[in-house]
Amino acid sequence: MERLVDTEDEGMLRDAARGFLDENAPVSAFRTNRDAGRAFDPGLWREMAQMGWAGVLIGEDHGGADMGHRAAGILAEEMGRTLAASPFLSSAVIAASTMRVAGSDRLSQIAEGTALYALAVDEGPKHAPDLTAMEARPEGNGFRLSGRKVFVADGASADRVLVLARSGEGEEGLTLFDIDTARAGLAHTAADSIDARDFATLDFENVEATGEDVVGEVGGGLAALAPGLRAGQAALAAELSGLTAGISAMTLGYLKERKQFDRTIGSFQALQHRAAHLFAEIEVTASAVAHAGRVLDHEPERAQLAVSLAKARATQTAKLAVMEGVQMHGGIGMTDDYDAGFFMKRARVGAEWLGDYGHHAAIVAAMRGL
Amino acid sequence: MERLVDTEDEGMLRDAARGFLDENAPVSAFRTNRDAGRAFDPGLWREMAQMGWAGVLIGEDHGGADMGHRAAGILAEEMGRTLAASPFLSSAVIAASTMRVAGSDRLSQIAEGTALYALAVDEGPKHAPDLTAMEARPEGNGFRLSGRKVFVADGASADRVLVLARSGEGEEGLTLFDIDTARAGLAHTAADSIDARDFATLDFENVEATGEDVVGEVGGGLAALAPGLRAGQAALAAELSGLTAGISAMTLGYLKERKQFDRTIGSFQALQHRAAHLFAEIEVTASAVAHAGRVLDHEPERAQLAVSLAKARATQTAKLAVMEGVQMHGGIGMTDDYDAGFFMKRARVGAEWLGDYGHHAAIVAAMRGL
Amino acid sequence: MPDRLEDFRKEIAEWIAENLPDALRGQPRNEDTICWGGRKWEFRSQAQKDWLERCHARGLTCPRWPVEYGGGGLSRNEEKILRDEMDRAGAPSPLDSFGIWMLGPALLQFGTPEQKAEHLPEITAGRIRWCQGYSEPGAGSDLANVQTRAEDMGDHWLVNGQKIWTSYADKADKIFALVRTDRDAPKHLGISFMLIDMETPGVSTRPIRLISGASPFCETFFDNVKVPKEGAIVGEMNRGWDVAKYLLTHEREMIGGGSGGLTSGATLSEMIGDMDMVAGADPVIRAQAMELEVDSLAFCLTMERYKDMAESGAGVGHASAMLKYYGTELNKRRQEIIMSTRGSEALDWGEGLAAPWLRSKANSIEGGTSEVMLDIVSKRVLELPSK
Amino acid sequence: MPDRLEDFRKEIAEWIAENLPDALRGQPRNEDTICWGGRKWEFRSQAQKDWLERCHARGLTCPRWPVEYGGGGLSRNEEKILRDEMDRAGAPSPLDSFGIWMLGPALLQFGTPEQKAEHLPEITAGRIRWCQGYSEPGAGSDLANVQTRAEDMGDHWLVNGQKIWTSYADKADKIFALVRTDRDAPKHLGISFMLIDMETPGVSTRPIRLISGASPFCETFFDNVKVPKEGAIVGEMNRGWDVAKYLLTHEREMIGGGSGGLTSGATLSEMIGDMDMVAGADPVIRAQAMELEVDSLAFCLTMERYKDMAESGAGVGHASAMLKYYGTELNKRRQEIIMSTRGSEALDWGEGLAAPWLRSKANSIEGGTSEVMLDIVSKRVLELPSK
Repeated sequence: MERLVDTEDEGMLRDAARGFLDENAPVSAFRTNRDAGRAFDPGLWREMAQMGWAGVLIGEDHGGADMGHRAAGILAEEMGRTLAASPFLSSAVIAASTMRVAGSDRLSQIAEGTALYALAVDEGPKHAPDLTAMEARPEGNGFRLSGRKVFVADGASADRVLVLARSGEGEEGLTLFDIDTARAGLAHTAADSIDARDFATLDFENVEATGEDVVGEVGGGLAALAPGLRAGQAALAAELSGLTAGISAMTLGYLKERKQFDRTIGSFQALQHRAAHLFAEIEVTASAVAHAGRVLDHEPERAQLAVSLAKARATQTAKLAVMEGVQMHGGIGMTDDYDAGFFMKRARVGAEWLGDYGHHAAIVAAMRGL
Repeated sequence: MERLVDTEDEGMLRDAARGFLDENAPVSAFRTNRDAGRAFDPGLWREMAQMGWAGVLIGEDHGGADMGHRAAGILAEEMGRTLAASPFLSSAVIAASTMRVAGSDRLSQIAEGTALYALAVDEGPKHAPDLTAMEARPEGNGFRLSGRKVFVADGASADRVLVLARSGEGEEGLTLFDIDTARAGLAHTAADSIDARDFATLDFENVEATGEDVVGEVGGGLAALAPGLRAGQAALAAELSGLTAGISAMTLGYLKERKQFDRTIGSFQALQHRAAHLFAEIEVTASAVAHAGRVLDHEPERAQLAVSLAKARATQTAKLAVMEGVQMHGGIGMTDDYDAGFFMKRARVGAEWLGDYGHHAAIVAAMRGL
Repeated sequence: MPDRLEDFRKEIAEWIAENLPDALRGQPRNEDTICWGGRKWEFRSQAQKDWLERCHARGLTCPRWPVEYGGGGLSRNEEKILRDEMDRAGAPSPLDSFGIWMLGPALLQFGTPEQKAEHLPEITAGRIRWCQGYSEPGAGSDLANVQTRAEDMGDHWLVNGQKIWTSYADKADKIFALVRTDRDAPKHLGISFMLIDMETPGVSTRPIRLISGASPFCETFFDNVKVPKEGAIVGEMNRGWDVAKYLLTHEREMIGGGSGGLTSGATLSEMIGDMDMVAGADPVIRAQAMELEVDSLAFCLTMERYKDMAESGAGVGHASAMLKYYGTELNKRRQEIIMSTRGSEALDWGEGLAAPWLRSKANSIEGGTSEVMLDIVSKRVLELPSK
Repeated sequence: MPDRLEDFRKEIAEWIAENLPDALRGQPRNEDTICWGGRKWEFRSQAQKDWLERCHARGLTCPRWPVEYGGGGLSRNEEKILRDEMDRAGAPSPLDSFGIWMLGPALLQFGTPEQKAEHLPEITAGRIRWCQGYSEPGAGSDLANVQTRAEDMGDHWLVNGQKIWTSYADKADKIFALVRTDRDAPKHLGISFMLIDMETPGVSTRPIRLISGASPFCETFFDNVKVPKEGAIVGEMNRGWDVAKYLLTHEREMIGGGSGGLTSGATLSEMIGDMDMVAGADPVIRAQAMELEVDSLAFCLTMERYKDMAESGAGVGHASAMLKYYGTELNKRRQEIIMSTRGSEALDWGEGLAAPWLRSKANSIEGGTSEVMLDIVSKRVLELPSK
């Protein structure tokens, strides 16, 4: 397995991504999107796709760049740093990883950036795939799907949706479907999400699904979903790690510049120690995030521990970073004119999406015998 | 109900107790006891009894001073401040409160300080009266007790022991007995406790108990124990609150005196903020402790929430205070020649005894509908 | 209790029973029911108007102020009884204002007889609404770093500069502001406490949008604003810092007591619902909620104990900074726990949970940051050395 | 990998297979198995003695030191291979000593040819055991505040003063100590790095008992100790601070890496047993244990990542202070959780849980306090300003 530091190729990818995003998707671009009520900028996504980002996890035979999960994490980190919004996680990471294992012929569309996917798993306020209740009622050679999915990222803008539904009892009773969002009986309601991105509630009423729509095996939904879910969790952890770097850099800059009581506030030891502690947490989290990417690339079947570790750590560190960021900025950090609040809101959404801290910490504890 | 501040009488009691303990039981006296392998100084206990402390919760008809639970808490606080070791909690608080409700004729001996009691409840590493397994097998007009009790405070030095045993199924199947520790079949093993006090394991092998030995009703053991347990928990919380005051005063003194880098270390802002935070925790805990005493005095039947709140808070604050105390003292605080370690060890014992943080926080949460 | 006080209780209870409009009884206290008064004020109802006028006539908008300014002239004990009886009857406060809370006390302490006669009756009657102009972009925690300057132009001051965090500046008639009247004096000196009419040409305001949404806060700009010298400065010229310091205590108590919301309103269990249902068996959230509940209850008792201490005459002094610190940090924890318990559901603005969560982040900034509170405790209460 | 290194690996693996006594294979590393050497050393077994002598003869007690002083003259890569093969064979370290870790590197960097020739061979052979004399009662975190003084008496130094926290001073043959040789110079100047034989009249030691029980630490007293001038000072006179600073880095790495014990030894689940059985369903302890496990694993990966960074030539610099801080705080948390999970059972000294718990409290003090580490990170890594 490669080391936990960036390889030369990864360093170049990171520099290129940073250069592109600083130029084309700085935080001010996120503000523009938000004020326009737009979850992401389709033009920006086209450019990302042209650079190969949409196909980062797709084999060259389907037109992908096949750079691997650590590379996908580096892209997610850089996007997190400037809060660049795009369908990257939903389509290029989650859907691509799922479909690749399932051997779908839609991979080339994903690699092109033309197929936008959403993942519809959760039905309650917490991530819990095994609690799926949505009905997949057998009918003829296929199924009829009925029920409600909530907190579906990119659910209002996606062309297709991966949806987990119950075709039988227990953990073996779940099936994953790949459904066109235009299909009859499927309706979406866009949420007014605090991070100004596209999250939606999807209502299924007797939506038709044929055998061709099944991803993987009937009853093997959790297994079919696992590669995509793990990849998404790792990439989301990377995004949060990048977000943390972004807000922290902003905060450190402020600490070095802002004067109160005739002193730079960064010279106050109480703030210094808190900043140093945050640095420690950031470094520790960065290791877990890099490690998750490496394990996904080299031992994907053993990646759950590494992925849950990364998501748990990244969630907590981002929370600390945004809270310290707003507090250390004082009043200005509370204003909407300033960017700090954007980081806080996205960190909260990232904390819940694909499993919160307790969800992943429990997985880590269980796998470690606690 | 009286206010949460000391009344005039209470202020006088506190001053008197402090004066007496500073003179007769400073921390150095605790060290002398420890080095001599003595859990407490019987002479000191006689003097305490003469001042009415042993009878603080006993009615005047039995020779007690009947000062109430807040007063008992003030005495416990002051004892905690100098780590004064005595049978106060076991005999004058727990046994006295239990026996008073049960109407025992041994109250006057407790008030005199001549009867030393221990409370034997726990059988595992955590406080859990309802999990009592010790057998009380009916025989003739009485019972035979068999089983093991652990973590029995003053268990090696007590003349009598209050022991909870199982005479039937479920919560209604527990009975409390008042047993002479010299009775046949009862053996004790003194623990080498980190706080150098008397904790013992008690082994019961077919120990005879007559109907006269039952405290309260057969099958009503939990109810019979409740007044004593609550009183003990509140007084232990008070002791921990006093202990916290003791180590914190020592730490603040050191912060004002110790010089490093040509500055008094108390001038470093990072330490100042931690000291100020500790002060806040101390003040918040002090309120909960005072309140528990007041509620026990005025609405004893509704005291559990107040008592558990006090014990939970006092446990956490003491832990913070001793950890900050040792860390802020640096190397010297780690040496046995210095007193800080004594506070840390007693705080740990006090954290476990009569229910740990989680035990009491769970009670608070349940009673508040969480 | 002395007979005189018992008589007062009876008398005031009867007065309330007769005068309090039924429509106002037991209303929740919020932006829709509060009466702020002022030139631009539009009463929410005839009942609100009646209640203000009746209370004012009886001196109950400012019960402890002297009768000559429209106050009630009540003693401390009488005021306590009044509050008890108002609470018992479910009566709303007839009038809230920064004039009552802040400018009034400052004028009573530092004002000239003319200033008192001019401003206090307007405040007690609810005719003039005041706002406070202390903070500036460069003067947050370091309030003494005031840059807004007032130049002496003979018969008037010429004021230029910018204030920030002026609550309701867009709705206020007048502002009491800290301005620099001596640019050469050391920081804390050279500042004066000045009264300025918001309708003076050159004064403008701009609302501040917070990360949690719309807010009552404004930026206030002074662009060559001419303030007549007569009665413009409260207290001594260049000693406005003394006035501000005196008032900071008032503000701190307001925020410390008010923001927690721990005793009033919904309990934590009501806010987060059934934990088993919502957050499952997650021990992390459960532990955090348990710890919060323990700390919240103990903090409520602490506010009570401090009140007892103050009332028993022992005084709490700078230790009140501890209450501000602890209460606001507690509220932030509370909001975090509500958000994580409610999960993805809470992430929609429409659910109404995100705004109070985000707003709570300001609790530990406004009215003196947590860091400033900890500095006060360590220096003034613990008396830790400065070097 | 170059052929030369592959050859070396084969050669060293064969050598170990031939020379490592079976009795030493796979032994746990602890006070009973470590070989410290020195005049007073009594070997635990013939095997221990044989292993030391064979390794010394092959230059493997100090593999990277020059061959002329009894070292192995190995390159960085060769040393890594040696360590791999030793680990693979379950071989113990043949010799541990402060001479190897600290004095040796100091002499190699700052020593005269005579000093190197005199001391290094004694260290590599395990004939002389050194201890370190830096800290004093008044010089803890502020190490430069050295008060032990050495007066120039012509042919010798006259040393008076007291050192504290000198590990194994009662078992050491010689001490390298910071002493003040110029009382008028500013603090960091005027200090020299001096070598003193512990058998010199006037040197005495007293063991320090810790709150956790017996310890290797001592106080060391110097009462009119005469130190011959020849070769007594390492580096420049009055510039001992430079030598000490150079070595502090070494010490920090030792403690940071060693104290955590997170990758080696028992896992948390082994230490606390079945949580359901022991602590019941207490969500507070459960949440703490889960959080600790998450942070511990991520910290292990961080040590690995930092090693990768160092090996890739990127360097970690002052950020290593972060590892010391985080690792020691983590270990304190770990010990706290073990204690609370095991409940009353852990409160008996005899259970063997209390001593490591109490001992862990020193982790964040020794080798630079957590506070000093945070200062280093904020000033050197984050480059926060000093005013």
